[in-house]
Amino acid sequence: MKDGDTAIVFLGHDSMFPVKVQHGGQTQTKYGVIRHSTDLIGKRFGSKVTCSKGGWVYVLHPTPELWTMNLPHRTQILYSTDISIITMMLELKPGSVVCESGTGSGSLSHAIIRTIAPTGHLYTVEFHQQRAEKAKEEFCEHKVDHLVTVKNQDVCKNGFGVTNVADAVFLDIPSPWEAIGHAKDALKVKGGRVCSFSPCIEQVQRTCLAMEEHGFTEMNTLEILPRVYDVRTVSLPVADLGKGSDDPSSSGMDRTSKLSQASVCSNPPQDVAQFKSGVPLKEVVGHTGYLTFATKSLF
Amino acid sequence: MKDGDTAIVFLGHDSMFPVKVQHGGQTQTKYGVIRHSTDLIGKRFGSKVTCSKGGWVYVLHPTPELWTMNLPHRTQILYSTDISIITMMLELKPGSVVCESGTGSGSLSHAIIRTIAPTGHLYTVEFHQQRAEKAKEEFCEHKVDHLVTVKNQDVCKNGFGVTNVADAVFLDIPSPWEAIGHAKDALKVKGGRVCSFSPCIEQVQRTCLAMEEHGFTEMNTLEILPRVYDVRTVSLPVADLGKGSDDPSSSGMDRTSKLSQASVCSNPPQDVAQFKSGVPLKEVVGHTGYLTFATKSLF
Amino acid sequence: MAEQSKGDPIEDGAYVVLKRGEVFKAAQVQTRKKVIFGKQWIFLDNAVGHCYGTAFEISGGGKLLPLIKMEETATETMEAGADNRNIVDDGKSQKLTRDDIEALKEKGIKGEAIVQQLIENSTTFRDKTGFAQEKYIKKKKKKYESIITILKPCTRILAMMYYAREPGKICNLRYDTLAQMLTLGNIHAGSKVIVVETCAGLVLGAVMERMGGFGSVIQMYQGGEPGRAATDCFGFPESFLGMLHEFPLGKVQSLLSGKFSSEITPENTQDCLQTDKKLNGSPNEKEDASNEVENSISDRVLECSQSEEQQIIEVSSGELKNNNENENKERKQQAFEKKKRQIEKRKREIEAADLLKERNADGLIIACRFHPTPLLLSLLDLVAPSRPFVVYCQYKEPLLECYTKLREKGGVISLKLSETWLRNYQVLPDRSHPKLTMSGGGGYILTGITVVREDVRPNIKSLELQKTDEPSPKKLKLEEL
Amino acid sequence: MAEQSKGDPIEDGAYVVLKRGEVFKAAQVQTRKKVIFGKQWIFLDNAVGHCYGTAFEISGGGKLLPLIKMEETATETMEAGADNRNIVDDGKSQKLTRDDIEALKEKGIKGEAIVQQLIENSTTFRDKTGFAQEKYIKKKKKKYESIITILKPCTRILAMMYYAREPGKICNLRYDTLAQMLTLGNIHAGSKVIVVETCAGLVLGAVMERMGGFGSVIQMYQGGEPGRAATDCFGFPESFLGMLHEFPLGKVQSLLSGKFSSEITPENTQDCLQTDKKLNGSPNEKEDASNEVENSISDRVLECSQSEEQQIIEVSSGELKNNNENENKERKQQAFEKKKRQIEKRKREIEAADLLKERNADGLIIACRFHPTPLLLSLLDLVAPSRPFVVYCQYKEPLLECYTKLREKGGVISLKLSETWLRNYQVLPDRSHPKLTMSGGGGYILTGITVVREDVRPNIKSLELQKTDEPSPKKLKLEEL
Repeated sequence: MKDGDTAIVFLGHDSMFPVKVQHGGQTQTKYGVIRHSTDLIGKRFGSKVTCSKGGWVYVLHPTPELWTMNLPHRTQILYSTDISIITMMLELKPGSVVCESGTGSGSLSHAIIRTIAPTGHLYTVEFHQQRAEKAKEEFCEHKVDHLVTVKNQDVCKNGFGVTNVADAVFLDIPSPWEAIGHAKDALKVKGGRVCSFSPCIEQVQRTCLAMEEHGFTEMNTLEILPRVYDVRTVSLPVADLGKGSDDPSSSGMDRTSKLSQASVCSNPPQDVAQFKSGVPLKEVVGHTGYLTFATKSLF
Repeated sequence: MKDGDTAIVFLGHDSMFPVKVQHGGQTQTKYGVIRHSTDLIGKRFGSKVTCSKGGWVYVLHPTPELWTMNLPHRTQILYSTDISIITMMLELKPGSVVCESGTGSGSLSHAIIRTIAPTGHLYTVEFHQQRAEKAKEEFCEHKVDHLVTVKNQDVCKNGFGVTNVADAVFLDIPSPWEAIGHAKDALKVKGGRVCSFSPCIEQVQRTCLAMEEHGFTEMNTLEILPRVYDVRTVSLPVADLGKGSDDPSSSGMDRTSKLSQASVCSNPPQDVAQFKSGVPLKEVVGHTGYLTFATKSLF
Repeated sequence: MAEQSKGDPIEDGAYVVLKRGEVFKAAQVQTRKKVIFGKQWIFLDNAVGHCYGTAFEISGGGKLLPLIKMEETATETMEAGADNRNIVDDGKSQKLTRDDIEALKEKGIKGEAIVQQLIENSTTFRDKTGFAQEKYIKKKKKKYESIITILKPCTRILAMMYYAREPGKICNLRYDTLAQMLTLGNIHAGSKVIVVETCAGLVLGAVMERMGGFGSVIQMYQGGEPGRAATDCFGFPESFLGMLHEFPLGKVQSLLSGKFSSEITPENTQDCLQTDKKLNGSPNEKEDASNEVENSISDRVLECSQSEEQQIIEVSSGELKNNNENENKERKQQAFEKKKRQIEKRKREIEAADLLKERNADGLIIACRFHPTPLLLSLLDLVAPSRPFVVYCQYKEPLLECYTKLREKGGVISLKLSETWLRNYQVLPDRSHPKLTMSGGGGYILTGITVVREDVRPNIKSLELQKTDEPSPKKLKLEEL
Repeated sequence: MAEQSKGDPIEDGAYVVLKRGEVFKAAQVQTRKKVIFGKQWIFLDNAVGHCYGTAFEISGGGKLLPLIKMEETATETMEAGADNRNIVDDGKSQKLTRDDIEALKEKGIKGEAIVQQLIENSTTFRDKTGFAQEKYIKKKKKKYESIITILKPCTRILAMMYYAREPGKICNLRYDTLAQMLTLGNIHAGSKVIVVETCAGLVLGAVMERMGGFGSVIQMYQGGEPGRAATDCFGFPESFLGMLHEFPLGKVQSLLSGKFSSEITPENTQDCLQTDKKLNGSPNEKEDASNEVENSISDRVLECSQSEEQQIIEVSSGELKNNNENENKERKQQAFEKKKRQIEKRKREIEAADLLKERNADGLIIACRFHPTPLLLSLLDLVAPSRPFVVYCQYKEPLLECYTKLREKGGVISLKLSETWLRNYQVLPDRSHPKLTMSGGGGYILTGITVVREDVRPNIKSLELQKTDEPSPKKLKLEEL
């Protein structure tokens, strides 16, 4: 790590935050202070850092995924699950030229830039001035500003400001159907791919109609939902059916362990079946948005 | 089993069919002939029956669920997963009075009758004459005709033909929004529950608007999808990383078995890890329909 | 005509469900008794006499004021912005402070009025889109309003309530999964159903509701007595109790082996009690833990029959020399009462045993915290052939094992391991989509159908048949239907 | 400007993807070579010179006729019925017999014309609703029409194609799961990535595409040589090959223990081969099985270095006395070629080893039919700290074990076991809904991030840290960001 780097301070799976490494800088954590000059600069990414109160944290190399998990939310952001399928379905790779609107919190922008670097370019349009400026700053801070052009305008009215240069266009705006024509104009003559992200089905319906009117083909709407599992060791007690200890095998079960239970009643040891299970969280993501993909064909 | 009973001949999980038990009757199966008088009449439901070619089948007591799996499909039918949630969400129980349209293949009708018997009643309306008549026949055959009234009319135009008697109304018709007023009329003065099943979201949108206009409350749209798992024993080979046999534990894995592989190259026995897994089928039900529930309130 | 009335009135003592927004709470109507609902104290006294389905506003002091007409309080959305591009979120958009709001509340200003004040004091509300405005109102309303509806309990409501509020008490059994169990289990009036559950009696109640008082339900339980807290919430009529039986799991083996005695002897009632004490796990027993010493004395009291009453007291008093005469008398009365209950319990146990011994149950439903395999393998012997059974488990793995063992044992066909996905939707003009959060899992179900088991040991032929249990459907051709 | 052109023309020898409806097939353009696509023979000769994205009609004899404009052949829906209540399905609604249709086809009548004939000869078509009519036309069109589009291959297309056509060859890795792997694995230009896969080279190809020729990819393989059938289908430019390396899994242990030798000695090349033979599983090796005897001779040939050539032949001829001089000469040439290849292979192996030895890979992607645990535990030692890794498995259970072992071993944080649900939609006016079938499962992914491992044995402090790996987020408060 060196002065000016962005690093992610990792306290736990759901607890991390980005930090700008600076000579003389200090960062407070619940484990105490991290002193940049002594604790970070010169260390490898992935190192354990002991904070002033004696607790430890890890300092990580930023990736677009860690950034997405920890960025300052200026808007509802796109999650890695959606970003993944968008990247593949838009056929992004080094050298791709991409148009995006809105920039929002920049979570997708960072992922796009990672993928199209070092030879591609991202044109991102954001109608909210404050957000556009903040995004520009972040791109500079993350040293990717040469790969991206940020514009503060209304894509539905003014388009992307470029014509026939893009391999792919991504829309995450309230009325994507108003921008389909501009998307078509931005795409290369030989064609390309477009994607629109919308939370509501009515937006999708209008967008699909607009895509059809503009001659897009291969239209496909999908939804992708992440399912994360907790890995747990589960113990289930075995009911006592009064079989006694004379025939333990007759229960027809593979008993994996016998736990003697401490109890005032001095209960007999109770059979317990133990296993590993990947358990879903009680409440999970139910919907992020619909993704509609289409191709601008050669013909 | 006795003459006149309906029984289900079970050949395998996805292979069964209903049969009407008759003195002197015969039924062909791939395992040979079943002679009703000797093979079925007087036997218990659940018995093994040896067919003429020596193969065996089971003869089962019909339930609405077995019936749903095996009934003659006159229309797209409702599956047990949807039927289950409909029954609970409509608060059906013995004594409930229910209105249904359309009758269709009668798969839901049979399940409703099972639940509201012996003191409830089903009014079912089907606009397709042939289907209405076939349903009537089946109710007679299954000896539940005293619990159900079948009408051949258009529910959107003519309603259910009863007023203020129903605890619950179920709609599975192309334009449910046209029947919401009739549904309200059919429900008891003190209120009740209504459910509409529609495959398309546009139908749901219109139906919800109609429900709101008619003063229904507690509106709730949901979707329920069955996920069936194959129980399999899976073996995964363990890659040879060149560790040799000197330190088998260093691979860090619980090896459950070593299979010696017959091979011309006389390979060393290969490690295999074995486990039980509940594996989803490759292609599964992706959608049946949206279920919209609502309450006709007292006020 | 009774059907044409506005429905049944709420009576004193009735079991009801309170509903606020999408939140339910079960309660019993008892005069001058406080009920807590979402941090608010409520007295249900005023509900008596009103019909089920009536909405009430909670007034100061927790009293209920019936609303004549439940209105969707539609605050008209005024001057909505086209989009939210001009909104700068600086956290200073609301001019009312938290203290201001608290002050309003203390003045007795009602929820709806507070929301209106919040809107008027928001600098950004007018610039929000219509959608955002509505979202804002909804959020604030939920926070400050207090209208509740009183409903008649039923499986739908109680199952949703338990899943939302206390999923741990019902083994995380989601309501749609319970719905599957009732349907796949073919639960209906007039059948004989065995239920094993540790879901606070919710599954039992659901089964009883579906049977409508016709037929019989035998609840198998472990511990002192079956858990039925949720069953009580259904508020079933007295007449339903006739169909309800219970039998201790600890005596299943003796029942199956034919060793179960149907006589009421001192040994039996003692046995009945000892079983209770030996097995842990019942919620009741846990509550009793603090009374351990006292209970252990009562236990010994009950080792003897009624005619030996005097003797018992001597034993007791021998151990409790510090107690005065009065306490001894009380204890004597208690012992007598408890013994009566035990004998009553023993009678019911024998009744249940008689039903089970016929080995012709029409259904078997298991939903409990115990490993399902030993339970299922034993209890299936009490079910008639050609009957469905349903086993619920919160985890998939035990049901995989269960499936395998059942296949080995035989006597069942059409085994199916499944779960359901449940997705709720928001359907609003131009804003329809699946709800943003959903349940991660509702648990797993293993179902099957019993068949006649001809041989205990599988011979070649039955093995062959077992193979045909799951043939490829394409290979089968039926010459004639 | 090149960008303004209609795109690259299809060249002879190019790898392309044929698309008909929603069905893909990878092919290589080779003049006068037949390609089978859905029971039809096609010659791709005429495609050469046309741009990617061009649609062709397959004419008689399998020749391609370019279509000037791809039209959605909208047969106007005429006289649609309001609903389908009057339709009696008696199976006799179509007057054309199967023979009639075959006759039409033999006459060379094109697909679209056949569909038109079918409509005209259907007695019920006019009574169907507009929706049902459209459905009917679509179904029939699919059956009788033959328009294909020729596309440039890419990960999206090939991943979807393999999942639809040959999921068994790619361990049932669904395309969206592959998409997750590439993103979560942080695959990008300029990094050094280790790939272990038995997905026909699809995962390798996807990684290479994402790296665009910048950086290096080391494919670890078991068996004779790495499977790359799908990688070939990408049609990567020659320049991409420079970043591609391969290393046998069987030598991972010697590499990790420092025993791996980087010299090209006879023993080494022999070793190289023996490893190949010892390990089974490569598709190539299976194909070679019939040549077993011959190969075993060649093997021995390669036990010696080039200078010992003469001797080898003598050994060979000693065993093959029946063979004539000519055959011996051929064999000699073959042996020489094979040996050259082996030495080349050994050179590449050493190159790959040099890359791996630095233990600073930027990423690790595993997607194979082997149990993931031993692979992952060993290969993580070759990855730099603070780098993501991704392991795919078709089943959940092995990844549960993997997770547990990784936790025990340490050196990784942010472990996450997940899968994705993929739902496709039909969006049509008034007929929008999720597709009626969906994939049952796309497999599971375990991801994590490597960190510096300070001690081999966990001391108290590191155990403590391990506990803080998954703290409750609510309990953490950051005083300052």
